[in-house]
Amino acid sequence: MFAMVKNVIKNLFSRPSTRLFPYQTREFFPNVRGSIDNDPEVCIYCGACQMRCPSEAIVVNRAEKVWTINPYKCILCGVCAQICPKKSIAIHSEYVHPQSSKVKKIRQKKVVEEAQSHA
Amino acid sequence: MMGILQTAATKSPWIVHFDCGSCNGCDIEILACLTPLYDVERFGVLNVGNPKHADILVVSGTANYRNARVLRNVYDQMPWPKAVVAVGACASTGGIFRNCYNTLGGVDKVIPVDVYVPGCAAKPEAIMEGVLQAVQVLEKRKETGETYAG
Amino acid sequence: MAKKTILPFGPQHPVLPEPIQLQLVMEDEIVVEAIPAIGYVHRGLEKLTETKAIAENIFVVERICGICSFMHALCYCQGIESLMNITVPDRSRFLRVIWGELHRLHSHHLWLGLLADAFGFESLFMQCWRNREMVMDIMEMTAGSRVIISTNALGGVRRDIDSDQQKFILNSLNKLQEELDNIKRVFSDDYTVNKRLVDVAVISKEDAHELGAVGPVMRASGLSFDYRTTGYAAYNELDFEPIVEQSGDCYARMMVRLRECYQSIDIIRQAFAKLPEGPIASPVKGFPSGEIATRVEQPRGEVLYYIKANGTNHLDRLRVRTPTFANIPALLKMVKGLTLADIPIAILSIDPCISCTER
Amino acid sequence: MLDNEKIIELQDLKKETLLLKNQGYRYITMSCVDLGDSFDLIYHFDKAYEIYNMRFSVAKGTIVPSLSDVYFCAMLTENELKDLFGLEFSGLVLDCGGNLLITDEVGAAPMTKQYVVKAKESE
Repeated sequence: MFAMVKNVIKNLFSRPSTRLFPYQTREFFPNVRGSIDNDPEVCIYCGACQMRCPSEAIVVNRAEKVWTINPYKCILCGVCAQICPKKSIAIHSEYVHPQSSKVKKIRQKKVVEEAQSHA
Repeated sequence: MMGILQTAATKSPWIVHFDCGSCNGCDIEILACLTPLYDVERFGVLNVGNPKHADILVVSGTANYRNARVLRNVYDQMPWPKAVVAVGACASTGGIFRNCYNTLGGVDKVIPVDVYVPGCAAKPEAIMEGVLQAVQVLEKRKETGETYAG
Repeated sequence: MAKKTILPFGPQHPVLPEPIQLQLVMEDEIVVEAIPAIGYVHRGLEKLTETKAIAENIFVVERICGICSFMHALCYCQGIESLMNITVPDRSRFLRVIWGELHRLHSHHLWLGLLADAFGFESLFMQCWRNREMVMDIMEMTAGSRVIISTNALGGVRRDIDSDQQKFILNSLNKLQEELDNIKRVFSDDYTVNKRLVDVAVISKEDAHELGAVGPVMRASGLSFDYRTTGYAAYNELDFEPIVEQSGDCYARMMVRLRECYQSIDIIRQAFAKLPEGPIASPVKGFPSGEIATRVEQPRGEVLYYIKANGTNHLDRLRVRTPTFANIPALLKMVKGLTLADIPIAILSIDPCISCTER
Repeated sequence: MLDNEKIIELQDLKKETLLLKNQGYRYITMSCVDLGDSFDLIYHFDKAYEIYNMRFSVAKGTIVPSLSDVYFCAMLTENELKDLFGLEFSGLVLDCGGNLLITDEVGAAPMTKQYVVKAKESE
């Protein structure tokens, strides 16, 4: 009985153990794998990431210098960033937000745009 | 973000979770959403076992020939309006298992999907955001009186 | 003579997070036989590994199961490394032990929570999962992802744990141990918990051996078998004993896992105390050839990988025998004679991981 | 060649297994490798942390005696290999008829070399 009272008092005055998402978004730890991005100006479009991607999420068009990733195929293993010869692929800790269609992320030399291409 | 919360607060959507061939990674993150650290019950979201009670179907994993029938069954039993959230890379496109012999690809090959949550495994924050987006879809369907489409 | 009925249990059942079906042959409320119907999660992963490159396969085998993903990758890497005669640096051997034990901790907490949920103890379920989040935070901080951590690589590990992180981990583990003391009291002494677990779904020592049970199911029946004692990774330099219980019922299986939580915390502390400095990965050149059967102890028991390589970048055959697959015959035996209401507890007591079983 | 391996003949399988069982070996699993026109079957056993392997080759289409009456737990593995490789076993105590893991839509024996996985359309 006494133990319970102690528990009640402790829980009344302690902070909630819940993370109050989405009222407060928490700070992610550094080096968390959330989303993958490419710097189109640094990238040399060699296609090494496309070759090594285990789930074939990256497509590189060498002729037109377009780098495309499908975040809905990506398994966030981080191999592409590890092997990139120019280190132009970066992993951000911010996760990819849910969407109602499978939008691919396209990075193109000079023009940076989020193209809407449906599956 | 506050807009989503406003709509979410007006209704208490119940979810039913169906695992169709996922590696458990997304499943345990969905369960983690229900437990104290993330606690979706704050928005009235409750995980139920009976599809007839549920408004939102949360699916993880790739569809295969055997569970496609079960998935379709669970989906058909849910009353209209309903929404479907596909959690994880596998449920969206098939992920790394896309080219296995026993998979069909994403769950959208079997049932219509409203919200896709990327990630492998999807983070609890992303799953919660996906569920809250599905609530918006539900609200819209209720207002427009959209009828059963699939 | 009561009439026999066949009752399908699953695949979509509130107690089971994953789809498995047991066709229960019932005589009134008593189960006389159980027939498994699996295949709802089968993906065909073994075939996929034959088409992917050897290094890519690590990410494939990690996704056999999201709960013990690190151990799957560890077993695969150890197999390929011994085929190629690679010596792994000392530091990475210890790091592998640390991540492995963290996975065991989070897996056992997850299971304890699900068990509490299965016998209707909602608040205990929440308590276990709250504690588990401490381990998940450690995972996210050290490896960058919460469940599938992808830190294993051929020849070592991909990430290091620095001294700040080490302090954070040890602090968290101290807190976790305090919390564990609280839930241990409930699990071991509570009247309702004992009523639901003691003498339910008993499996004898002889049966456990003959039916090929592994892991906590085997150890709860009085057989001392823990593959970690053979000393793979850095386990040969750490001090621990396999945890064995005698009674072979659900309570014993629960106690084995609960005590293994303490053991894991202890092993992680020892590993940090002995963690040597140095590189975390050795270079890997060339491709393996030959055959090997390699084993690792997972939270659910021993896993066996049979690898056949042919000197190219693709494997000839990869065969995985996961612990739950080995425990299903024991499950079929232990549900005989139970009442229908005890079936969920009996199924959960082997800690079923269906995505492991069916791959 | 695995460590601690013994190559046996098909007709000795039951005899050898009974011998192992009497010595207190635990059945782990069996593996099957497709060699083109034949299958390599490897049985893995364990005693006191030591693995013991038994291997033999069978031509495709041969009926292999089932071990499920010696070790009941061999039943699941044999059913699995029946599904995936199209192996036939005589005397299975519980026969799922090739539908333990896969359904008929997949086609027969998907793990064999001649089975080609249908490419899914990319999105």
